[in-house]
Amino acid sequence: MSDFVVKVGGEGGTDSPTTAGEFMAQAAIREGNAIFTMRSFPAEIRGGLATYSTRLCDHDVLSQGDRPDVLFCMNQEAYDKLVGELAPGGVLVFDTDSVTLDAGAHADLTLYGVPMQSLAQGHVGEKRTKNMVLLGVFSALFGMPLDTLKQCVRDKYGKRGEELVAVNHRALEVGSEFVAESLTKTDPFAFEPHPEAARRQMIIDGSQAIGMGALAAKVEFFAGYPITPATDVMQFLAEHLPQLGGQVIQVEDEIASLGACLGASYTGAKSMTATSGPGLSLMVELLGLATMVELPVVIVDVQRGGPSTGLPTKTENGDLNLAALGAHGDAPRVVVAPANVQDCFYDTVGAFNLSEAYQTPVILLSDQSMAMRAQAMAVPDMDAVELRERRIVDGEPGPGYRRYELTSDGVSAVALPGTGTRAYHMITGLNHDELGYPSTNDGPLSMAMMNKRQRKLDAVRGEPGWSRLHGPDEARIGVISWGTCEGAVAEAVDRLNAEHPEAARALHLRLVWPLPVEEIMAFAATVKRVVVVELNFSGQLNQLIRAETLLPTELVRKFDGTVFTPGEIADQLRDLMPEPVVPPAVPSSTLRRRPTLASTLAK
Amino acid sequence: MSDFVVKVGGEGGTDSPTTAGEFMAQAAIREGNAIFTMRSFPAEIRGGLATYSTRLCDHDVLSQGDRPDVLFCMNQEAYDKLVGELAPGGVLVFDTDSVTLDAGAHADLTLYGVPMQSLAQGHVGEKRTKNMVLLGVFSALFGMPLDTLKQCVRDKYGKRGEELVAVNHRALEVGSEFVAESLTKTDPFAFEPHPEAARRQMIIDGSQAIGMGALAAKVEFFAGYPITPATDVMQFLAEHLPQLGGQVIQVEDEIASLGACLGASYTGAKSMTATSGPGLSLMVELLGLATMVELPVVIVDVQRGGPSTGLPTKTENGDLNLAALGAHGDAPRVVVAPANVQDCFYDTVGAFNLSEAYQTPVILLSDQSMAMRAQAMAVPDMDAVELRERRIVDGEPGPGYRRYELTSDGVSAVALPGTGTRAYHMITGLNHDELGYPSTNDGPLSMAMMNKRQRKLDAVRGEPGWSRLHGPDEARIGVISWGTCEGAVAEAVDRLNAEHPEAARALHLRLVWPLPVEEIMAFAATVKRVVVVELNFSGQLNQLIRAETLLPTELVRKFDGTVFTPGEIADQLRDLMPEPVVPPAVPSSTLRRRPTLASTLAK
Amino acid sequence: MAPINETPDAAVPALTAAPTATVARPQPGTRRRPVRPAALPEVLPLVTPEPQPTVEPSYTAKDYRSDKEPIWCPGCGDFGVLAAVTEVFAQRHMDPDNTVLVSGIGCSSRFPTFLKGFGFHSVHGRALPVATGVAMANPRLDVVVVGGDGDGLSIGGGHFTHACRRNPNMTYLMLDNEIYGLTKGQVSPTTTDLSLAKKALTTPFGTWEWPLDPVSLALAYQATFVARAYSARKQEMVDIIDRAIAHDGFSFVQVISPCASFYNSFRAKAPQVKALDESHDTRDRAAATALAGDHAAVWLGVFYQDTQPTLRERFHDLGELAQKGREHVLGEVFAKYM
Amino acid sequence: MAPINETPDAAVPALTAAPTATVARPQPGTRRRPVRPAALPEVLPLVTPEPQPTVEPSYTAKDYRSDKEPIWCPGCGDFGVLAAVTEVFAQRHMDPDNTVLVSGIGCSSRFPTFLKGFGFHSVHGRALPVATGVAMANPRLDVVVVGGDGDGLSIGGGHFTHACRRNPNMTYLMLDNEIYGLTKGQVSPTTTDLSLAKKALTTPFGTWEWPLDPVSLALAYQATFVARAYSARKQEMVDIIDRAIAHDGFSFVQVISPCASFYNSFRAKAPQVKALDESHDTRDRAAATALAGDHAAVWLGVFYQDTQPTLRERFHDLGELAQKGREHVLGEVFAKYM
Ligand SMILES: Cc1ncc(C[n+]2csc(CCOP(=O)(O)OP(=O)(O)O)c2C)c(N)n1
Ligand SMILES: Cc1ncc(C[n+]2csc(CCOP(=O)(O)OP(=O)(O)O)c2C)c(N)n1
Ligand code: SF4
Ligand code: SF4
Ligand SMILES: [Mg+2]
Ligand SMILES: [Mg+2]
Repeated sequence: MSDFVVKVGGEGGTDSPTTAGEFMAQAAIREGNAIFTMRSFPAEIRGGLATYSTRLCDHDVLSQGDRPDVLFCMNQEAYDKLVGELAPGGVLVFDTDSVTLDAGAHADLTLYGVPMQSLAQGHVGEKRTKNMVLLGVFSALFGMPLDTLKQCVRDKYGKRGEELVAVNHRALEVGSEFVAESLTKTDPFAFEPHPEAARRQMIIDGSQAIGMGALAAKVEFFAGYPITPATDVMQFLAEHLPQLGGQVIQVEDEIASLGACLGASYTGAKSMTATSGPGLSLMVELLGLATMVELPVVIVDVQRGGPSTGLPTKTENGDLNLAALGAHGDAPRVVVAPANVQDCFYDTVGAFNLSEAYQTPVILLSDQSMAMRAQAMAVPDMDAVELRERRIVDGEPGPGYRRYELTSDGVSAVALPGTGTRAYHMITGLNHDELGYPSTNDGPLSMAMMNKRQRKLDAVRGEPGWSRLHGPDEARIGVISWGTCEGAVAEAVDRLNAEHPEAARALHLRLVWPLPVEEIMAFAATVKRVVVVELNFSGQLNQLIRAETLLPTELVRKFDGTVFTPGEIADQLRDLMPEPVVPPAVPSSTLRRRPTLASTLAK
Repeated sequence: MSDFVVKVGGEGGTDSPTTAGEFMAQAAIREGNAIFTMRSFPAEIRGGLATYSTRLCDHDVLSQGDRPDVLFCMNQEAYDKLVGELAPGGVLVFDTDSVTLDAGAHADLTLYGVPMQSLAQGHVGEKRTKNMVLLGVFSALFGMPLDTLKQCVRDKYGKRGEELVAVNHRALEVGSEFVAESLTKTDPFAFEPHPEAARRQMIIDGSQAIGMGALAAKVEFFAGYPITPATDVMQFLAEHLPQLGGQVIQVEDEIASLGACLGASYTGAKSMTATSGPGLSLMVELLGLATMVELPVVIVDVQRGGPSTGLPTKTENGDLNLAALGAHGDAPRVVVAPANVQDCFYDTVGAFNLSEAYQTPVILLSDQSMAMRAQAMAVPDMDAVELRERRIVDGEPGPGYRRYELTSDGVSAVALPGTGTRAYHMITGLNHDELGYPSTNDGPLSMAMMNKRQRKLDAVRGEPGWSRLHGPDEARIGVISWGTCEGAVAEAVDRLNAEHPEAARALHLRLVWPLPVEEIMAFAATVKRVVVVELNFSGQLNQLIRAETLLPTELVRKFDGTVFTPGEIADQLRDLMPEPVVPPAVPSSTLRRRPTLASTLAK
Repeated sequence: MAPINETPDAAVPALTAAPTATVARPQPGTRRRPVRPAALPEVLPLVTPEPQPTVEPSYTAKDYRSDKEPIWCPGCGDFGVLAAVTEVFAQRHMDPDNTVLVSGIGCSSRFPTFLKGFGFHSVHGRALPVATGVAMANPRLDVVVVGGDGDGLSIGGGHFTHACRRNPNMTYLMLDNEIYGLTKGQVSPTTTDLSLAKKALTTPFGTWEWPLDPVSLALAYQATFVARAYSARKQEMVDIIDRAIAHDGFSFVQVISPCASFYNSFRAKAPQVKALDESHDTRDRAAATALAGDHAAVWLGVFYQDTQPTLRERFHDLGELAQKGREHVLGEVFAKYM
Repeated sequence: MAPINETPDAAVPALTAAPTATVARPQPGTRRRPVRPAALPEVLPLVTPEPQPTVEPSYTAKDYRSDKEPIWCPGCGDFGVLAAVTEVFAQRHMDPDNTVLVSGIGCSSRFPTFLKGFGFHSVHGRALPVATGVAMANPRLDVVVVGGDGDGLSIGGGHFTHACRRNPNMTYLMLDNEIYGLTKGQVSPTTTDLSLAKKALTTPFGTWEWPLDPVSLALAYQATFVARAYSARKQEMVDIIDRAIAHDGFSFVQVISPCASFYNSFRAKAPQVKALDESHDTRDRAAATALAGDHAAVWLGVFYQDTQPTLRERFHDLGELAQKGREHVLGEVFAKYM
């Protein structure tokens, strides 16, 4: 079994460490391994330190891992800033042309010096191939087949001419040959190719997956305004949606984005926008309108570090309060949160389904880490993807048409303009009667309408398939998480269970609002202590859970702009582990269990 | 002891029932009574049914009471819509010229028919004096001294000429004489004048009180955008602030309002804006900025019925979620909520004090009912009003000046531009270092800054004087409330205690965020069951309390756009009353008690 | 917007329109984009064509009214606009099933309530973005936006700019009463009279802010149809609104519509308003701009009109461009990322 | 804004300014307000006058730089603007203690970071409202707003309008690169070149939206000082910015400042830019408007300048009006409600 993390660091503009990392990841996939990548950018617009880290694993991988085992430093800044991250016993590969090591340090590391710069310049004749030389070194040192890397290069650059391919191939060879001639491998890390296990997979990041999910859900209209790290979603759709007959427009601000989506949705079009925290803040008034007029719309929020402009290139799961409760008055809406790139695809489809079926805005909370992270994903089987549609009036319902009929499930059929229904009516953000007309002096009616809107949400609470369990059926500690933490939580739980049987289990929620209270209670009944793990300051999900369940939860949080490692979570859970004495108060078997998707995780 | 509610209803534009009600209230004050008024407006811009109700009470009054005891109907619509509200055994006075009674109904009521229209037209010669004729009738039927009413009329219209006064006096007499000649009093309601107890008091509504509070706090800058029911605050300040040397500007939208306030605050000016729910929704992004750059600013939100455009002329306490938690990322801020007109004054001063002392945005939640309600209030003793100021850099601190110095209380001294400090620095919504400069790659620093901001809020939690207790020291049921409900809760508690000793007590919070957890726990320890009473759909305070305390609270709520009556609360509390068996689990004496303002209520 | 009893591509003679030429705006250097031919595309990008219902030709103006009575004050200028709009709808045989009225918040924004058709009464200042979404997603709809001067120039002023330059196919009627009516009288960006401003609620000592002229702004924003009408001159208003609806692209009409309750300017306006001279060339943006800023009179009529590609055509083009030689099914998108 | 080493009321000869006349805009009927005399009030309404510190006369341009190195890409046009601004500050002997730089979000909005003085880096599009608050609350401060074309015309477009018509005393430099730089290249409201637009991230098939011209807009919004400069022509830029800061009221300068990374238009602009003719009358708004819309060249220089009451004077007046014969102490306010 092989499982190690390789990180490459260098100057963003010139060294292109990201390209090296991407090829590494792609080759690993083709060799039947699993990957989990992370990127980081400098604060400068151009230049500065960029990093790319890839976990290479010949079995399924749940998280980015703990610390890098192998670090490639392409310049001094990378060495200075990153060498401290290396795991004990790790490997440092550095460019002897540009890195000066601290004298006497690193006794516990394996060091390989490579004159990357001179090899690229002198032997390949092209300074910019330094990252390819690095890849050649990687190939020879850790056993990544060079031909696979070469094929990746050909697939990417082939259409730009044989010369470009040749020079990059040459650089790969130069790197690889340097290792053969000048280095002796002394470290234990080895990549294990399993080409027989390789499946044809896409390598995509979270934003591309969201875009694909929207296409799969048959999105028809997208309006947006650029903002880091959400622009990629618009960029993806701008490239692909027009070809499938839909429209993408960049408008003047986020208020206009959501406004245009509501207008489009009013005509029956599936509509979506994507933004980050500051944009979501600006949308609050129109979000309330969406709930009030009961228009479907999907709002993607790729969360970044807050509050305010905060940490635009860092990650956080800190927009839950705003997404769930940010409204004047009570404006029930749905919030879902994928946990990985694959979820980004399927949960976007799910978001459209909930939105259209319940005629409600749905906010999908992704985050910077998911947006920046490439993962491998099997091509979706579109026949297995169910799409749900809006309840539409067909034919002419006659003059008494009630747009907001007080039905038992809260959902009323919609007459769309221009479809020959002659069901003339208006929609308004004012309190209204069943016909849709303003009514601001009828208390019982306003209450009935408020209850109608909430009724829809209560039904959403029972929608299946929006959570995953991990670990044994009963355990001393039960972890509840949301957002990008799932993989690290799952690995931490595995580690604890390896230490003590039945130490921990986990429930990961992807439908975060309305809260699936029954499911949480059932889970809580199987554990001695409930711990909520999340990536924000105040424990936003934790507070919602406590308010709705009164469970005496513990909170494990992080808010420095980076994701959790499995080790960090495991450490904190160990501290919170209750004594293994009393069995759970309520026998778990007496509580109703809902079907979960535990088994689908990272398959 | 006299205590009854008089309601006047008529056509807003022509009958002017509001003017009649206002004179009634003013005269009652001059006769040493207490009042509690309520107004309602039609949805139409002009015309439609308007009502004014006044509770007249020769002892202190806490709420608007339950149902009207006496109803004056000036037109058919008033009769049709309002007669059902009358308390059993009530009195109906109607204009025989315009109202046709339902045949055979009202056996339980006392009926007085008065040809108001013809008396005004025929005997006074001016149709528009119908409301004065009504006041004359009121005077004679219920014992309000006619001279006092006459004096009120003179004080209001005197400067517009003797003729106007005379015609109105004539109308008062005509009404009064009609009663003497044509009616026999058969009902039990009687106003009891106590001119000896009369104090010189202001009669003001909540918005005027907020404006006065701002003046008292020495506000220097106000920027706003009109919105019902908050415009009155801007209107009051536009009239008075320039005379005291400050500035009021109507800007292009609510985003600009808060933006301009932050700019003004940056120069050291005490700044304020006022809006209602939709405007607060638009301010969310800049609210986050205010927290991040640590600028003091007071945002008044006069809440109306939501969500979305909702019920603009109705009331609700439904913006608490947004005020406390509406932000991307965690942006701690302060939320206070006055309970009555007097609070509107003192809590506005308090809001400025907290804002300046802690360099934080403070949201003050008033509501439509408080804005529309006139109450009597003693002229504030300005010597007793303490003002707190921003911690300012004096002199030249030198080049290393740290705007965001990580102090133990979280508060850092500010260097203001143009004051000769030469402490050049910048402020930004990005994460920043102690000097104020952007820092987006230093996790520990971002965490330290987040903790700094929270530290300030934790200190606010302990600020004294922001709550009131009502009822005995221990009780079976403990009611926690916020916003406009206090009076009705207090009366309900009194009624329950009259039925069973130690049945109920109440804790009313005016600092609603950060939540005073210790105080709530201490209160909870003195009761068997905690009930939260509030005026919104989801129980927003209730959820916050449950999340922070895990108390198994019950919720009593209302969300039809109107305020609670004491009777409604008492009924619901009776249903929730626990059996009077076990004493409270924790002896209350072991818990620390904080000084409260219980005794100041309605003084 | 084509009347629904004709096929959408047939040429529709506008009832009262002056000859509208396809005017190429000057295009030197790289500063301006080439003008596209004005022909309408046969295929619309997004919505599956629905059978176009036809309306009874017998529909009169009042048949276009809903059964709701306007809640405006007696004497409000908006009544006149409502009458004119229904008359235009009747004479153009508009199909209510195909008509969408979009508004923000304000007295004038209550407009959709009183008309037969589909109405979206959104929030303050956001009518134009909402209407842009409507018009893009279903280009066959007749979209009319109605709102106030505050709604459109104060809180919504940022959207007005971009609606004009995008040229979506819709008509925007700005009912300008120079005041905030619904909130009971505060100055608006168009308030011109200092003495009246002093009576406004939040400016008891007056305001000195320079008033904006909506027509000048629409011209600066490159709108392709710009006009001004006056609520008290009905037939003229009918003609202007008719031409606005007939226009292919974004048509803007400032309708001076005084507020009877808080800023009654009927008396002040009457002597100032004058119909634009017949000789005014509506293809001359510079002349239009000069007339809009003219202080000698408040000119009424169509200031400017030209034919430019609409948002709908642009997106059609974009779709065609996109579809040339590229993936058309989802599977091909997936394949690109393998 | 007066240089701080003179008393605020002294007349300051602008270093390079053309003669600035007090131009009365036409005022017929009730449509326009009377022009007030241009004298500055002696008493300022709000802030207690602080002693005005003087700056070392030896301050050179680089002394106005903070110790932060700009994080802009090599070749970014904004470097030139930074150099020009510090030079203007030096030649005007501006006091950093009295200077407030306000910005929104964008590459250009990082400006305050690199200058010595007080800086408020607010949020995207909101620099002008924030700056208005600064300028109103302390009228003695020298307020300079710096931001991008997206910041000022897209998300912040609604505020630009009202800042111009209010005429607060501040200078607004819009660093126009016709692109969103910070978010790595999307079209902005000023993007003119269709082929470049196609390389922008969110418009892979191009955009047809009509570009806005910031100078034309400022003129339509009734700004009292409107100019255009070009980052690659330093001395001219220095002169223009100097005159802008010297202007009493709202001064707007569009600075063409190309983005080296995502829309490098230095090459395209070079042959187009031309200095305005000496003969251009800066008191003629109509001529300025025509030149701004001219397609023959991208004119550089001061298009328009006139003297109008500033927001500060207006509020001073308002305060005086308010204080005449009315309550001046809180007690009198209370008394009014008894
Ligand atoms: C976000 C928000 N801010 C403020 C308001 C209050 N408001 C409603 S209508 C209006 C202005 C009305 O003026 P205008 O748009 O000119 O329309 P009119 O009533 O004059 O027709 C305002 C400020 C609101 N509804 N929403
Ligand atoms: C509310 C909000 N929306 C979007 C963004 C993302 N954003 C930051 S800067 C910017 C535009 C930058 O363009 P411009 O204003 O022209 O400045 P430049 O970088 O070109 O100097 C955008 C869209 C944001 N920070 N906040
Ligand atoms: S307030 Fe003015 S604009 Fe509104 S309905 Fe009344 S008259 Fe018309
Ligand atoms: S991206 Fe463009 S505007 Fe931004 S710093 Fe780089 S060159 Fe300048
Ligand atoms: Mg108006
Ligand atoms: Mg730009």
